[in-house]
Amino acid sequence: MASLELLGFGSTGWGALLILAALMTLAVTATALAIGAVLGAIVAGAKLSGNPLLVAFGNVYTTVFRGVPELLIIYLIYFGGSSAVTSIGKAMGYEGFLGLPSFAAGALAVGIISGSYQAEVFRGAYLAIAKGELEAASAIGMHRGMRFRRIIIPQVLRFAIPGLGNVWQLSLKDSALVSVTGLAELMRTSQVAAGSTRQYFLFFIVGGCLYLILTSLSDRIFNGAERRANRSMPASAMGQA
Amino acid sequence: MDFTFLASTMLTLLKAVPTTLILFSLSIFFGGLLALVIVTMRVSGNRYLSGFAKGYIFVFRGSPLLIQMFLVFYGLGQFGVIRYSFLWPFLREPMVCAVLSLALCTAGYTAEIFRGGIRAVSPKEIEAARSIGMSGFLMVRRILAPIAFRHALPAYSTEIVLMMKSTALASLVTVWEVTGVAQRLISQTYRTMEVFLCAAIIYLVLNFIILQGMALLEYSLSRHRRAAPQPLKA
Amino acid sequence: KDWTKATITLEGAYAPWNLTNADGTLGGFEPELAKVLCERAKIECTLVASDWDGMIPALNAGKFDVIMDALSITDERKQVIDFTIPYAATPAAFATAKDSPLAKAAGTGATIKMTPGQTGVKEIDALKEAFKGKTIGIQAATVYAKFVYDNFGDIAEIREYKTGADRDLDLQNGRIDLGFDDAVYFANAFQAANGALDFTGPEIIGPIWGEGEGLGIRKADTDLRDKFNVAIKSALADGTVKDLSMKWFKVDVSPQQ
Amino acid sequence: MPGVTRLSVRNIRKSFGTHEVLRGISLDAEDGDVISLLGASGSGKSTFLRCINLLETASDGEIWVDGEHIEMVHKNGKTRPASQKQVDHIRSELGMVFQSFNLWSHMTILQNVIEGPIHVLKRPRADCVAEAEALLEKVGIADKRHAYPAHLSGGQQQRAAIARALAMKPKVMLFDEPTSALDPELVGEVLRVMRALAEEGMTMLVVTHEMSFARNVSNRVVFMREGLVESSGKPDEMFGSGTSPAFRQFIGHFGTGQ
Amino acid sequence: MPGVTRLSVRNIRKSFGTHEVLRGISLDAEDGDVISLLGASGSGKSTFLRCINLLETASDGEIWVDGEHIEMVHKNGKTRPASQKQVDHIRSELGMVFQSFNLWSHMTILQNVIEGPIHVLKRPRADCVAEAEALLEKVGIADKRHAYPAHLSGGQQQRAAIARALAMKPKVMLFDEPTSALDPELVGEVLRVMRALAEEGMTMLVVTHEMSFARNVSNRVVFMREGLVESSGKPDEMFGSGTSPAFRQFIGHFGTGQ
Ligand SMILES: Nc1ncnc2c1ncn2[C@@H]1O[C@H](COP(=O)(O)OP(=O)(O)OP(=O)(O)O)[C@@H](O)[C@H]1O
Ligand SMILES: Nc1ncnc2c1ncn2[C@@H]1O[C@H](COP(=O)(O)OP(=O)(O)OP(=O)(O)O)[C@@H](O)[C@H]1O
Ligand SMILES: [Mg+2]
Ligand SMILES: [Mg+2]
Repeated sequence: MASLELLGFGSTGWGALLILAALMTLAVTATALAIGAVLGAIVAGAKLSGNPLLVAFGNVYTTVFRGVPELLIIYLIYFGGSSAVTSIGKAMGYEGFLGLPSFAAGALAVGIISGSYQAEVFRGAYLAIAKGELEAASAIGMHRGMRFRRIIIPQVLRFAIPGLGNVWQLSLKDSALVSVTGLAELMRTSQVAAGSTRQYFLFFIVGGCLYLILTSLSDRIFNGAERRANRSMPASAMGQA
Repeated sequence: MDFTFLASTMLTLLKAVPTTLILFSLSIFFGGLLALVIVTMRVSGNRYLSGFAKGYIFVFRGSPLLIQMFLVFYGLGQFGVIRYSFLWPFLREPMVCAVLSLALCTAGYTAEIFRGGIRAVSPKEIEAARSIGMSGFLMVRRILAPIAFRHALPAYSTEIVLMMKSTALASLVTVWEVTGVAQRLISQTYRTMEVFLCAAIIYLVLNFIILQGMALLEYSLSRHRRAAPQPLKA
Repeated sequence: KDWTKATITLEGAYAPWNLTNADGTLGGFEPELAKVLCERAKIECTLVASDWDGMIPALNAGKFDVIMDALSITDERKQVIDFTIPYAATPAAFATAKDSPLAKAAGTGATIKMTPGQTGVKEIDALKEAFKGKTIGIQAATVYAKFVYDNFGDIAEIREYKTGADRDLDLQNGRIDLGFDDAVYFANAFQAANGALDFTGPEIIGPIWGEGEGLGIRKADTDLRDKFNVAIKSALADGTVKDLSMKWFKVDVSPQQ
Repeated sequence: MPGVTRLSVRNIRKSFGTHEVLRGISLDAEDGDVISLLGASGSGKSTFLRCINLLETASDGEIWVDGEHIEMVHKNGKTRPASQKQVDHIRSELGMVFQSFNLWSHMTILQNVIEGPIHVLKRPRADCVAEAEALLEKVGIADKRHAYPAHLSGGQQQRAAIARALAMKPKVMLFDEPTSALDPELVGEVLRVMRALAEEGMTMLVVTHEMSFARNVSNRVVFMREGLVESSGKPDEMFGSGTSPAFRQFIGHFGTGQ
Repeated sequence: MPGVTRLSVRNIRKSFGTHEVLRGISLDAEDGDVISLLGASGSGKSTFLRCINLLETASDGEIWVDGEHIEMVHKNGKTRPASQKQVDHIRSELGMVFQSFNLWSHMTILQNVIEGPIHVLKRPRADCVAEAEALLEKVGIADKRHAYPAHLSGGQQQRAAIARALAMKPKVMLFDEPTSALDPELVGEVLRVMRALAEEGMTMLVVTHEMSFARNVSNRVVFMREGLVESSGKPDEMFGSGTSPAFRQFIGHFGTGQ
């Protein structure tokens, strides 16, 4: 069949390019998630700090980066970032173009967006911790940092896992927009293959399936983590008849 | 800054806001209903129903909306069965297809969010309800749903904002909402940043209103967690 | 600046103008023409694929030096970038399903020449009669879109698509009755549709479509533009463009003076 | 109508994993019976009450409430009630006060109390509110009726939980340590309320560590040990000389400490 | 070293909204003192313990722990501790057993107990585990050391909470109804443990409804009423004839019920 050949690994097959693209998508998303985790933790901390200035900063961050379409943010960082780097280069005497590499710009943009979602996930998880357990930690003289490390982080992680799973999904799909930077990730490669061969359905379905494979891999990881984290919990509310 | 250009761009984009709002509200409404069905199946305890729900959630959460929308709009018509069925007069309409694929997609996410809310309900409070003979729909309506909804609210407001942004893809299926119009303007004028800036402001304002509304709702639903109300009499 | 090196960008997904081979290399009419032009201009060129949406901003941001992506020379675009002289100019035509009642509309097979803003063309008036109440699909923000709005906006429903390919699928699905686009593009698309689609009505050529397709270059880089102008002139003069065009499009797309 | 058997339990068993918590417990309660359930911490008292209420499904055994047999089905080595409808009906006739109160956190105290009467028993709202306020008055937290559970002291929460259970006017009440968070004065109050209920003919099963209650209010004492009924009998017999050595040791503190 | 003042509280006040829960409470405790804090439900006992531990900030008043004065700053009508470092230090010298236990749900019982000694006191892990196991043995739940709190009975959780507090070897212990979920036998056990601690010189402040404890173990009884100390004194005086009418009424049940 012609379509099988198109998907194969031979000289006329797109298999190798699609697999590479899927790996690129994975790399962009994973990097973005890591950047977002750091930003998200900082912003969540700011929003929970009670300091009016920090709270305002946190609110602005989450409102703007959740409220503005992702594409625009990617544009801003890709082009805006490049102009900034170029003009710094000029000031230092370097003539010509100094761009942010596509990968870095894409991962940074998706990471900044992901950070705004992770901030909300972390904040929600923090609020879900039973107040009494925090008091018990204070009561034995744990200082802030230790309370954070020993009681808050483990529980926040536990409550945050489902939310982080969602954020991972979002970032996976936001990474598709990074194609405007010319990065050959899964979405762009599917589109290029579709446009070059005019087999639109074939390549969109295959692209969709590759996304589903990435999802099922990550679902497995998140489910495992959730099970591990919940072994200290009683059966869930709906678990019993 | 070219203010006349910005003003005329803004005006053009504002004309597309009603389309965006229609897409948004219809897909939130139908997506929400569908999510309730899916989450009910998911937690039903029946192997087949919950298996189906799992599969549904997996597919619609796991693949890009762009691909889903493409397949719903351009793909369904490829099948004669559908093209000659009673459904075609509906599926012919771009708006119907756009709302359909947005709703199908958000239902997957929303079902997961609702499930998270349900999991957060303390088993003890459920037991208390059971012990007075509440069960089934009554228990869900009076105890489970209010508590679960309250827990799910922050995540749900995020999802609603995401939906607002997802409507941007509808121009793929010839429904010209704000982002589509903006992109069309860009390919006419090539002033990317200015046009996108206007679009960003529109989305920011819409989403800000939504988030404020949700925050208000969250506040009013969490009276029991705030400091005690002032007693009426001392 | 002394141009010995330049980066040329194209989408790599707009067959047969430019496309990506399964091994990841670029092919099609434009990559092959680019090779010729660069040799003649004595510039070492690198081809990179990038997304259509970001192309012009990226050019102006300095990511590439040249756009070669079937870029029509229009007044709007001239405000943000500069163009070389055209290396191609293509006719436009309507397409419909082969078994549609609209197939073989009046003037099929003929060619008419039009100037911008021209009205009262009798072939077009005949089409207006035939297309009354039908749905016409166009690619948004193209010169063809403007033409359809100007001439058929009052009698037919017009639906705008983000890409021509989407429109072609809907033409096959029967959601729309007609499409209007670049005839060269259509000829290729019909192959992919396994002969389900065909031209209907006359081919339209002439200044109404502007000057044709040229290379997009930053306004500041006039010296680069001039080098390419010379190269294009020579490639047109010795028939290189025509040969490549026959190879990829089966028709000659060299601009007629 | 004394003499009517309100609750009858035969040979109930329950395990968590490999740990067999209840190893065959039987019990009968008639109209107006007040049975004290005593036993060491971890002996399975709460689990027993939860099994009667079907919040846990016993792996074996039979239960009758007000003469009605609770049908169970056994499938793939698992046991569950045959009809959810019957379960709901049975539960609305069984009141339960939980050891950890389990008040609904999203409702005020008054809302907690009227929830069941209005929505399960479908009684008119005005009546329910009036009765609820009277009940809250009786347990001494009428002034807190518009507060949320999180803003109450431990004892106040416990009293709210008692009021919530009583508002359902159940035929049988299951109390899990209903006075653990109360001061002696309130314990006295609550015991007085319970005594009045007993006189009105309500059947009660009370897990308690309050020996004075077991001795003075209840008409039967059941002593549980390691998932079995070790001994049971009239309070006078149990606390008197006829008691088992294990029970003697259990109440040792009570018997000698004062 | 009897005679050293371990805890000194002067004129503590605290309101929730307009409701003034503590209206000026003072108290001194020396080495080895065991003070019983009695009072009706809602009289502010838990709130008082929480203020000492700075889990609530009193709106007014002074606190000294082991001679160290807790510095407070007053700003914009709000009061808060001046130094978080001092607060942490003070808290590690004050043990607390909560009325609602507040065990850490993500840790096993053993992990709950060794958490503080290892991470706050920075002691070697092996020692902490050995001591923790001995403590769990003492309160009778050594077999549950690898279970999570959600899987324990009420009394087992309470004993875990006591073990957790003791593992910190604090100078002053604050107990909030430490025996409410325990059966008489265990109450006896726990009281024996507390008596032993008192003999080793630990200072204890115990909110309790256990009159036998107040009478037999503690060396001072403080009776709170509506946010004030209504009366206080040696147990013999308080329970004897010299007592106030309000206290007499409060213990009425205890005095007569048995
Ligand atoms: N977070 C809070 N918000 C508002 N009111 C509160 C809060 N915590 C306690 N109160 C109120 O303060 C009063 C004293 O509460 P506290 O918990 O100190 O009582 P207590 O003496 O420990 O009672 P109990 O013996 O029932 O535990 C109660 O009336 C209670 O309703
Ligand atoms: N969900 C559970 N999973 C595993 N073990 C459990 C669970 N619930 C209870 N247990 C165990 O079952 C035993 C009996 O518990 P139960 O709560 O019935 O005791 P109890 O007699 O009410 O004790 P207490 O007086 O301390 O409340 C305990 O050893 C407890 O650890
Ligand atoms: Mg119990
Ligand atoms: Mg208290």
